[in-house]
Amino acid sequence: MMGDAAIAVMAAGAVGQGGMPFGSPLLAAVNWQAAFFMLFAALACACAVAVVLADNVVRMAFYLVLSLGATAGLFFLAGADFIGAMQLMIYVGGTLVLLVFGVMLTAQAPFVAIKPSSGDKVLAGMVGAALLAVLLQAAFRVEAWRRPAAAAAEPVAAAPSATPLGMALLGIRVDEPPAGAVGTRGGYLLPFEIVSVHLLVVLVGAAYLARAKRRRTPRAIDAAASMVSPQERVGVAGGVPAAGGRR
Amino acid sequence: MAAFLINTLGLPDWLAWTVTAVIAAVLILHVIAGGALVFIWAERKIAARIQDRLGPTRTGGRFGWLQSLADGIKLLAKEDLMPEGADGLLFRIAPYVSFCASFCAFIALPFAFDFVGQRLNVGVFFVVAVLGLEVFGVILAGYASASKWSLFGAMREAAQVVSYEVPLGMCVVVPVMLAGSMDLVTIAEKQAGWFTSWYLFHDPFTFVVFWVYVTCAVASVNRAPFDLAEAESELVAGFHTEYSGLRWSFFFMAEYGSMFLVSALAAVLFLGGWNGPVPVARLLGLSEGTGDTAGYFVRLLGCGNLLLKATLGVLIMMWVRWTLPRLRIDQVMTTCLKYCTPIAAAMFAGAMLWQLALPGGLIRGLPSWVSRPAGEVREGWLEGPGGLPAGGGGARAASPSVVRVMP
Amino acid sequence: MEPASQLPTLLGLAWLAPLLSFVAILFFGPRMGHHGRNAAWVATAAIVVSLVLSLTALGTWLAAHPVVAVEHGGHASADAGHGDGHGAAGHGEGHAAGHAAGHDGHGAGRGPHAYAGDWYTLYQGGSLRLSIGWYIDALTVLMFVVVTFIATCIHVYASGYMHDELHDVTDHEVHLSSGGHLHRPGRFPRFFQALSLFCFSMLGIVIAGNLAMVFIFWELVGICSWFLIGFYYERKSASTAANKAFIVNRVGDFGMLIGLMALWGGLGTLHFADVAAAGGSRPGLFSLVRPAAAGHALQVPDGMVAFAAADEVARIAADRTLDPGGVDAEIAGRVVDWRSRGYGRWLLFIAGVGIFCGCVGKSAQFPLFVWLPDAMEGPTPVSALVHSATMVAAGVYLVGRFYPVLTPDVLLVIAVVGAITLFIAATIALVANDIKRVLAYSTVSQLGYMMLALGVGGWAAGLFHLVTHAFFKSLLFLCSGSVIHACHTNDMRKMGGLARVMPWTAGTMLVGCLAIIGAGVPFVVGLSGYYSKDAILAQALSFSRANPAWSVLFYAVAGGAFLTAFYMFRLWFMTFAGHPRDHHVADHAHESPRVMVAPLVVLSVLAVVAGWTLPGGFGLPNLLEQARPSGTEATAIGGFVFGQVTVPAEHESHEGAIHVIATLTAFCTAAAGVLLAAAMYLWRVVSPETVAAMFRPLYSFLAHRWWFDELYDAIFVQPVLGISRLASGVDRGVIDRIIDGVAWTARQLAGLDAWIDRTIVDGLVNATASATWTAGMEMKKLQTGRLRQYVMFIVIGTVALFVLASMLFRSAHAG
Amino acid sequence: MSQAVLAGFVTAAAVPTFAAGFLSAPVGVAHYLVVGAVLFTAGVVCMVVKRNALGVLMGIELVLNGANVNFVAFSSPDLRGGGPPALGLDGQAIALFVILLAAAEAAVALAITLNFYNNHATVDVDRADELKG
Repeated sequence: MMGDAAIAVMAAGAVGQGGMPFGSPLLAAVNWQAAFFMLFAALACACAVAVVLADNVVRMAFYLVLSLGATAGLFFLAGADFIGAMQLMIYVGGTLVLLVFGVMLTAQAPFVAIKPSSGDKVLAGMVGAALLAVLLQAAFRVEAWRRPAAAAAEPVAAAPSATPLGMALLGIRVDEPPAGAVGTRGGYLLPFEIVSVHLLVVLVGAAYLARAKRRRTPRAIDAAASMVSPQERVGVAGGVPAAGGRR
Repeated sequence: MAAFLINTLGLPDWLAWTVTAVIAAVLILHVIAGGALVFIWAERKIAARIQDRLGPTRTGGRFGWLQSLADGIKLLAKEDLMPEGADGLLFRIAPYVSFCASFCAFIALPFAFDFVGQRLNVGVFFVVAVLGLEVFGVILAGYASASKWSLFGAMREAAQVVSYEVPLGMCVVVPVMLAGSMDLVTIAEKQAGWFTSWYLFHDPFTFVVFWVYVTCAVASVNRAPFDLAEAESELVAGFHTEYSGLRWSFFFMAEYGSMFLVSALAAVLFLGGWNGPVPVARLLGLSEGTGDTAGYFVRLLGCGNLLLKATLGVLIMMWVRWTLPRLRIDQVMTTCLKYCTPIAAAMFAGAMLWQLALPGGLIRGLPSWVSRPAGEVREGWLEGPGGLPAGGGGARAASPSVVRVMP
Repeated sequence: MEPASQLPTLLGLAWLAPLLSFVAILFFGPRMGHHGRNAAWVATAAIVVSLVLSLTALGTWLAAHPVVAVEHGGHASADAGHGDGHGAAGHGEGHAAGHAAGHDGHGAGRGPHAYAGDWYTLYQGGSLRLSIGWYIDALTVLMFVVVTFIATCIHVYASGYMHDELHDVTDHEVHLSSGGHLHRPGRFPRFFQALSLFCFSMLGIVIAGNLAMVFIFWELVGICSWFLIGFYYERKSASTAANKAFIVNRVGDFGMLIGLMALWGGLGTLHFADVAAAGGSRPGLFSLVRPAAAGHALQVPDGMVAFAAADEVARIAADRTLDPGGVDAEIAGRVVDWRSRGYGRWLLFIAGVGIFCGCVGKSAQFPLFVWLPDAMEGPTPVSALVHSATMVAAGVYLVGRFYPVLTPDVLLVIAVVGAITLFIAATIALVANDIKRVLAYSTVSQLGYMMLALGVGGWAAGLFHLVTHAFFKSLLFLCSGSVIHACHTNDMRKMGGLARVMPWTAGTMLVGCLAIIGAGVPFVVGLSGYYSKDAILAQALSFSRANPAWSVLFYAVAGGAFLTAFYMFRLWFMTFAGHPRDHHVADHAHESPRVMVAPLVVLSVLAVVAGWTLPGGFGLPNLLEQARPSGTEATAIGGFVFGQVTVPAEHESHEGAIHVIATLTAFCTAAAGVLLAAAMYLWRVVSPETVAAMFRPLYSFLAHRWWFDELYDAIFVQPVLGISRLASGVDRGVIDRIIDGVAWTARQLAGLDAWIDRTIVDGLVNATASATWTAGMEMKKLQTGRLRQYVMFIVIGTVALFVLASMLFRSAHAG
Repeated sequence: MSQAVLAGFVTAAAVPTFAAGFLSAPVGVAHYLVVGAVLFTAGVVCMVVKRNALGVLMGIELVLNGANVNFVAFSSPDLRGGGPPALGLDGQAIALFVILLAAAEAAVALAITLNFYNNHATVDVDRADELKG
């Protein structure tokens, strides 16, 4: 019935009759899920755009964190609470490290903001606009996506998705198949293992790549040292020439 | 509570939900703020006692129990300074970020059976994740306030927290595994009964894990001996060197809030949550599940239980802080990577094997009417066609017909 | 033990052992010790194994067929019956012959005991069957023993003689264009390798069961001789001699091929003995030519008759087109008539002469003897083994083996050729100064003796001489080898007085000389040569008695005996007696090592005793008698080419009159020759120089070997050279011009093609390449290495694709 | 009386009509897709614009996140009005893997950036053009 009310209200708004519609049905018509969605979506999009617009790395990282957090909120709204928590934990954690590196590597003046040329900006803007247009018209192309069935109006009991997900990662499917799914769906045991091994390998490889090497120029020694203990790095950061010796 | 509003006061449900949320938020806020006041006062007294001093004595008559309030007023009155060349936005936002983090973590924390801001299916996960966000504020503060001391502190904090989240997560996973759910409420319910059914005493591994958790928790909230972020002997005041006034107090509230939070989490995960050492309610024949007044009474009792345990944890942290000297950064890292992580991992494996070998607690043979209902003993991932835990699967997933094992 | 099954096995193994060592040395020779030192042991071991096996075979044979004194006349039948008892074990001809012998009362009854069979059939097509088989009788066994024994001695000798080859050799007889001498690594293993192969081939000839196999190993022996003569192939003379020997032998083998074809065309088989084939035994050559039905009398076989009377056969076939079955019957009926009309005798004659041509080539008879003296270029052991004892004997052996098929005409030819050969060779030997050449010519003349003996019907005498000669001639060669080894020269004029320095050599060589001249106490005892030569003389005498027209043969033999005695003792006196003529030759002359002396002693002993016949009748002649072909005991009268020829039976020559005369003649001629030689070269009562000056033209004629080489050079070589010169002129003048023209044209075309290729094709390719290059250079500007630009490209591309897709599939979505 | 209070509160709030209509429209998959599109585009533009390697990295994170939003949206049953979701749990699993791999990618990318910084003493990706043709 909320959906009907909403449609009625929209009709009223459309004809624009009366600046002040009668309140009670109006507010009753407010779909709180939609409202929260709007809130989080707006936050996510705004912060994403802010990431693009910001020049300071640290600020970029900050906006990124906000955007990702908002996205996590969207996930919670969509009933994927496990994914949301994952988002918070991993993405935000990863971005935290990103932030730390940003601070470490660009703390001193010349590196805080490496500004692109305005031409790049314009071009990127045009390209981005084109891409966005394409994606949007793709998003609105399918009718069924645009608006859920009327039954969606009353909030569906959010099914806890963590357990089935965990079972699926163990290779057991306990969730009901999606619309029009045919045949049996395998679990994710193998991908799960592969991903775990992959993570391990990545960690080892990253540790190898970023290990402290002997450098010929003192500049690089600082850079390497900055890995192991941040404070020394920052300590010498002040007196560092902008253009470090390349190799 | 929302149900109470809707049914008895006849409010429209949107309003009822809103009011409920507001009330919960306010309660949590007061828990944090008031807790902070109390804890600051307590810390000063404890520190004084440990250092063989008196500590605050005058303000508010005996014991100086109004000292914190006075400090609060002073802080409110203080000028809010911002150093030259600071990144204004970040500088201003940073304290709120920290505070928001530790505040949001409270959402999923159950104080009693139904006393929870939002019962989340992945509560533990949520709490740990959000708690990890707190460090953002610190780093932002350290960076924004264009000061080497602050930056040092922030960097140390970042390294420390990021490192300690690993063993912390491992420790947290153990009770989750035992309970078969990440829902904090479920986990607490699983520990109902005598104190023997607490996960602390579930088996030797959990017992060890608890202490590892304590260590990691202390480290992840930057309490001594891990408080390198604000090492007043080396860095003036660490990341909040440049802060003053209300923003500074926000940092402190965030710190005490997260202290309380990790303690409460420890209580829920290992110490039976709101279940007292003795199942008083059950002995009285009362049930917390019922919505009537008796139920509320039992819940309030449980709430008291939890607050007690959490406070105890906080006090222990203070005790530790004023007892142990501060570690060096490399010692901190060594503790994390060379001791906590391997131990936690081994304990996790051990607990898992224990669960496989003899499910249920370490101490058996208590009379069944005091020990947990038999049904819960064998409850776990290993049971049933789908291996579904009671708290996890839900009605949708229960039917074995949809169980498919990956070929 | 059963000889029929044992003999082929023993002799076959004895035959294959050298092949084994050949293969071994061929593959592993250089690795056998330092410079292949042990190859000598391998080869020697192999040949010793063969010797032992052959002796075992001989023992087996003697156990089966005891040698008894030859009795003539009536006892023959009983003997035949006795032999029959043993012959029953044998099959093929031996058996049939035994029966036949048993039935006709005449002394011609004793057929040979022979075992024949095939190991492996190479080719079976129609009536022709080429196979590896055996034909074993007393002669085979005897030859096996002789060959392997001499080969053993010579292997031992050679392992000492060839030790120069053990290290790098500087050949002083090869003068390089640079003026220096050739310096080459030693070829010790190769020598023994060739030696082993030669033994294998020689034994193959001996054991061969059919003419095809004989021919195969005949050629193998030839190639071995080529290897060995040309062992020092860097020396012009050696390579020339090797080629000469080979080519001359080809001439003879051509005739042999003709003979083979005649036999095959006429008789359809090349087997000596009957072949046990499916559906009864197919008759072999011997039983075809001398059918048992005809009492082993020689007659033109039916096959040859029909073959020669081809036109008659064709007419009969034309008449009897209606019932082809009757044709054979009628032919069979008409054959006797045709034979009486002389059909096919020419064919038989040609067959015999052809086979004899092969023997002429191989054992250096009159027209083709020129290669043998030159063959002395090879190492002395080779001369001893190949060119005195065994290979040259192969010809004589083949004639002996083939004897039953030879008609009186052929025999006469053989005798005449032998006489000419022995006389010419002897005369040349008179004046030769090269010690090895003297021996070589004496070999030729002795071979002439054998041929003559065979020709005049002395089958046993010829082969007897073959065996004894093998012994003493190899002895002589080895002695000369030891002398050369000591003096490092072949020239007898540089030698003299060596008896003091090398007594063993001198003694053994003296024995050899005495043996070859047939010295002995008349009617009492003598060296081996005494018996064999007497037999030959006697047979020649009886032959000349039988048909006086050819009494010259006897005189040739007698004169030959005189000449032999003269030149042999001339050789011995010049070498060993008197005083050294060349001091620095005499000074470092020395006795040869033991390993070389031992064979000399052994051989000299044999040269003495080989001819003796023990009181029990045991002796070579009687052993040979066992192998005498059927029907050759009787006196044969025939001949249509040179008029009538009578080949007297051999046992007639044993009658007192002839025998006494022959013995006395032999003794006197020999003594005369020795005395003359002593007078000229020992006591110097007559100076050879004055004699030479007296008969200057004759001397030079002889010294130039009757101008034979020059003659052949003029007759054959020069014309051939002229023709080839002409041919090469034509080749150069005409054909090369044409080819050059073609080549020039092709070259021009190729140049044109190359131009097209370079300008057009390459141009195209290069154009493509450069286009690609420039394109790449342009494209690479696109790769700026700037990350962000790439991202931009990706995005733009994505958008473009998306728009494109949505345009294309608009209808699908609309629907 | 509560109704009256409510009415007064609402009139005081004076929510504009279009906002009400906007808010009252039930959320569908498309809404999420829009968010995902915006995040994605922002990430791409970020990758294109930023000369700072870390900026590029953040752009990548944003892109992956936008994709994740879509996956989750398609996997959610709520957005389909209770009907069976398009992807079901698979969407969430994929999103999970995407997050994990994103973490891995971040680790490696950071290590590479650090190396780059060690060698070039800067994090300006435009300076990394050794590979240009």
